[in-house]
Amino acid sequence: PYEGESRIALLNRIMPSELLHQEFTSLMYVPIPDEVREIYMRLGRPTPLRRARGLEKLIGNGVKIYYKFEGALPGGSHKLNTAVPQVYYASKDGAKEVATETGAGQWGLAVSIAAALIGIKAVVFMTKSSYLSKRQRVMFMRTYGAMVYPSPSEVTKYGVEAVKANPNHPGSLGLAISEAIDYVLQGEGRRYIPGSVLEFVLMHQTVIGQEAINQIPEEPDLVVGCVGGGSNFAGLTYPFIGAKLRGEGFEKTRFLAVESKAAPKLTQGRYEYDFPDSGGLLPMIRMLTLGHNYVPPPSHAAGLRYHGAAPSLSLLVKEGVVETRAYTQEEALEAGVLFARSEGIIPAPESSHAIRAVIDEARRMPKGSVILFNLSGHGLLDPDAYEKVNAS
Amino acid sequence: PYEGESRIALLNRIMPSELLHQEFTSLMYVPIPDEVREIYMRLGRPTPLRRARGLEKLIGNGVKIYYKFEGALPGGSHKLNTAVPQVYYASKDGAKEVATETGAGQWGLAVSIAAALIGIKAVVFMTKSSYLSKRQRVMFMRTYGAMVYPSPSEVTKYGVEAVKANPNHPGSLGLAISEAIDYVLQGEGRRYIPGSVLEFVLMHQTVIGQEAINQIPEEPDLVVGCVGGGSNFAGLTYPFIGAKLRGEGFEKTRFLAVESKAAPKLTQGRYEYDFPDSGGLLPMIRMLTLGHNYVPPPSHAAGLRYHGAAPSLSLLVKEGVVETRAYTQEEALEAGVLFARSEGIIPAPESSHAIRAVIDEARRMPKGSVILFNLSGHGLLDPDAYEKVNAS
Amino acid sequence: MGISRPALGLYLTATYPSTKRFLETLDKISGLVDFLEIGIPTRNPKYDGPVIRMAHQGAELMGLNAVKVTDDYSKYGKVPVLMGYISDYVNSLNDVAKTASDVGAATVLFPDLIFDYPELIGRYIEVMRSNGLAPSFFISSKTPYRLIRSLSEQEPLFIYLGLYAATGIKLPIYIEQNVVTIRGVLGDAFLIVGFAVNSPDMVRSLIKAGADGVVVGSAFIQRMSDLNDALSFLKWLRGGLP
Amino acid sequence: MGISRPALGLYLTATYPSTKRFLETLDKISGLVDFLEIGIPTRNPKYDGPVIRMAHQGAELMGLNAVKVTDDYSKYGKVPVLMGYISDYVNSLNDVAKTASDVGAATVLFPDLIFDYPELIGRYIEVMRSNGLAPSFFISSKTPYRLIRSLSEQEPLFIYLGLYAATGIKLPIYIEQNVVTIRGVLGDAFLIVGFAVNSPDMVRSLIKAGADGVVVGSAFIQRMSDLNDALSFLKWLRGGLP
Repeated sequence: PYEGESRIALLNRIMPSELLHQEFTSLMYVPIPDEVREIYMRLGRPTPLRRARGLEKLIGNGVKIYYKFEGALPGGSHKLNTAVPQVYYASKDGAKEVATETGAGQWGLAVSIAAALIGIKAVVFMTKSSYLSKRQRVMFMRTYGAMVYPSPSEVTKYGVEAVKANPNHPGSLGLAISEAIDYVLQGEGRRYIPGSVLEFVLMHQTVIGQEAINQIPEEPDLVVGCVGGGSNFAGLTYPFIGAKLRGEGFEKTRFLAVESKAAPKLTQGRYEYDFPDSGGLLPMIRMLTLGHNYVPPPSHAAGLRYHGAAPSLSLLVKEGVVETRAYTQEEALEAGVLFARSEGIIPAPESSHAIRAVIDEARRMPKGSVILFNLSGHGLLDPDAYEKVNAS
Repeated sequence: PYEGESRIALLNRIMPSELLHQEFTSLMYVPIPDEVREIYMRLGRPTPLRRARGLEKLIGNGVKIYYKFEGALPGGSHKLNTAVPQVYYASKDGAKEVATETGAGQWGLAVSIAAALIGIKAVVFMTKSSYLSKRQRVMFMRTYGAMVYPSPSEVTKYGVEAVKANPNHPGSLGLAISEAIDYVLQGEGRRYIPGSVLEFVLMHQTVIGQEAINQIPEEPDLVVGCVGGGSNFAGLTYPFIGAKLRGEGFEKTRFLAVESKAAPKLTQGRYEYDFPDSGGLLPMIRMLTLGHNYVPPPSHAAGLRYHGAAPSLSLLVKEGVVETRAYTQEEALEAGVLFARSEGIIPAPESSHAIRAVIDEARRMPKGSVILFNLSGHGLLDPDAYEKVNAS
Repeated sequence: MGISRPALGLYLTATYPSTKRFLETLDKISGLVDFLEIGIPTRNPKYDGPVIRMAHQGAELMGLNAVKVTDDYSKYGKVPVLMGYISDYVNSLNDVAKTASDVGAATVLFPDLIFDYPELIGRYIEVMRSNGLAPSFFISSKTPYRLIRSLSEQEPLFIYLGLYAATGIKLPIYIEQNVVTIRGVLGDAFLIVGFAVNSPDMVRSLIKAGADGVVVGSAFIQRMSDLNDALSFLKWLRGGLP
Repeated sequence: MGISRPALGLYLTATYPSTKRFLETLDKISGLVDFLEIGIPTRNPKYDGPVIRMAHQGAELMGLNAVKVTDDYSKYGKVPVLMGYISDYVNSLNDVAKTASDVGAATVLFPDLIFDYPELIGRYIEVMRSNGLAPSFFISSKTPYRLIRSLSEQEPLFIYLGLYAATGIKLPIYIEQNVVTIRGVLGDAFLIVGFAVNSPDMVRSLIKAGADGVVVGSAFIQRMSDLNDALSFLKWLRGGLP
């Protein structure tokens, strides 16, 4: 689809250089810069690892449940873990602006926060349908000082063409990516930063698991996370999986990746080379994918609607190291309500998928078993999701 | 106004007994029950005490600023600190339901969470105008399993009469209190619990200051909080004020209570006996008050619209132990935006009043001075407040 | 002139329900009480519950005139005490003290002194002393320890702890716990407790908790329509003293 | 039959831009390189950047036929290596190995073997050995350490580290850091590095970081329209060897 210069060569012009290095580094551990570490601490890292005693009591068979609460971060999700270093590296490149796309707005919000803290400008292309329905997130991004454009916008040729072709174009994540990249190529001092799928994004998120491995008082039998592109799941599990594969413990630990039936790439996708963006501007990667033109049905868990899973996660699934499961939105939100009432926290619709799996698994595990899951976000910015559940 | 039996005697029939004891206890310290302590820990206590390095840099004169982040609790405010023990004591009385009033919904949300965790029902009478405009909070209360009535409602005689007198009655906090109390008197196994002003509420909130006094690495020169009824301010400051008045440190520490110009009882109120509720159902208390019939202008900081301040706080102000300051909504929200952009957290409009005072005070304090303030809540459930700021 | 330990006291509102009946009651209770509190009738008995409010409203005379219907209360109870709201006498403190002295009272207790007029505490003590009276202080369970300690250093005749929020109305307060705590703060000062006392068991447990004296008011006044009934009640209560 | 240390290698796509010119180039580079990589022309050179893609498209012959235009590559470079995508030969591995053997190559390097066909690693080694060839492996900076170690235990002719994501395209990657790390993992195995090598400084710093051999491809092919220019470039590069 992309007929211009090499997609790989294009990366040089759009992405922060340190991130490209990280994508291809041979280091087993990449140091966190002091500046990023300080912001992590100011924003609430380490995040809490808590025991879900209320949920345990509800299940009632003596299975122990721990969760890592990434919703404790400002913006309410794990997205800040990678937004902060990405914006930091962009600023180290001398960038005055970072541009990105966002669907439901969780990633755009995280970038807006990181950019405010680091002192550069955030420009967010938000799919128009979300821009119109998720007014709060738009408003909060602006409160943080971000420039938010509905996509298709009038500021890039891709946006203008899309509107010309269809004046009521609702926008798509692929188009928003193309617009963000085009925006970056249009001017000096701009960098494009991505929210998921790329390996450095997953690597930044492993701060979650690095902390959890030190916080959890016992070896889990099962570690669970939800999967959009894979970053929150990988963030929690990779440090455990790494240790297990290296023979450094966790021999009996299972890993379960939970996705939405609205985008079931892990359970129904093909393992092949595909584009990470629907526009095909970025280099192809080998992953479990439903195809970059896959159009998912509407879901409140907008963060799980992505068509593919990160390459390393896809490989781990293919190799059988990571198990998979898909749930419907209703199954997930039902579990979300149970969690809210037993633990006091309204989970993000995305995280509710993980909770559903935790409940289902816990019910058939023996007494004394230990589960750890990632509560990747809270649901305070997703009232529409729960409105529906209450009505039913 | 209340012509029935003694208002004091009525307390026996509406409030959890342990709370009445706490209101009149002679103990200097009241132990926290293990059950409450466990829930506190599960919900995130101790809350973080953080250094606001971004805000410090913005002010730039070497003043150090710490804040206690109560918005880290589920529901996003300090209200849970007293909702949990109050619901707990109601359940110890054998109550199956707790009823309360709520204005903007922060208190109602906290009660809904506490009731879900403790396993009894919450019934919330929410002023009708807020019920219609704060749909998210209503929805989240219901997600936690609470029954939410717009007040005036059809389930109490006070509600029915109010609607009869004015079919478009917008509701008032006083009416909502009367409805909640009437609801409790109508049936068995019900208890009424209040969100602020009463001394046991302030006492429960001192968990904030007890933690802060252990967390802060140096003696503050200034401690700041915002005041609605006084509970979050007292919660943070009383342990410090107590120590100071007992000669156990903090000799040079000043205390500043910040209110909204929409309800300036601390700076313009009279110190006299007045009713805590506009309906006059509860016993009179001596406080700084604008009169129980005071109608504040609309404000996004709905939590600061109360007509009076808790008796002990009023006395401390009268005695000059606590200084006072009032700000307009615009002055406060401007500071809120500065804080969001420098610290990454969108503050509740109420807390923004404290932030405004912190900024103004910091600017005229010498280098090395230390300020501590209470970030009593985050603003993720107050998008309407910031919408206005962005537009300007 | 101290009060004996342990002591039972009685509160009456002067000239309620009539001067005659008030004097008759005084007559009959001699020997049944160790001290006597005479309320000065007022239009605004702010800390009182329904029974004593009614007694203020129903008194035949108002103010100090009501108190003066006898010239020596010590005839009826070993240690008489006048009780009034200082809000009524802010500008005539000396008149009250002189009246108290004239009618043989040992002190004037103002329940609202330290709550509503803390700035008058010094003047109050001075006026008491200059009229040959001892000061006495009313506190609540929430009065700061340091204030209680400084009051007890004034060698008061007694310190009176109101057990509840208003006279005659019980609330689920652990009053014994409060008495124990306040006793610990007070040192040797004479501690009187009252409000809603209505059984010998209650008298017993309050004395056991550390009170030196216990006062009954509403529960007696409620029974005054049948004076004999009221007197037997008082005797029954007295059985609670150790 | 090992490669000398340190070594400079050259990559050419067989029969590009024509059979004649390809053979002429081979002739001229003898003595200038320590080893030779001959690319088997393919329709889908998936890891290659624009220059080598163009070389595959512009080759006169396709597949193994292109390789067979000479019967002994060792005449031109001390150690010849065939290079192809295993995706083209999944069902004819033995044909490739036999061809390699016939034309005097020491190994066949499949860059996509461990990424896209890890299940064929065992079979690949077997086929190499049974045709008298040594195995060789292509890895990336992200290949797991344990996999690298197990590959190096197979006594490969060499292990080839691709420095960038595609041939001929530089990215801001700290390639020396990656070479140092991989060197540490590899032990004694012969380490060849390549992709976008275009200056003697780069050759020097890669050898210094731990590489045993460095390959040039795109930068040479780009210059082949003027063969003399290309040859001087190669000599210039060689100046980077210590």
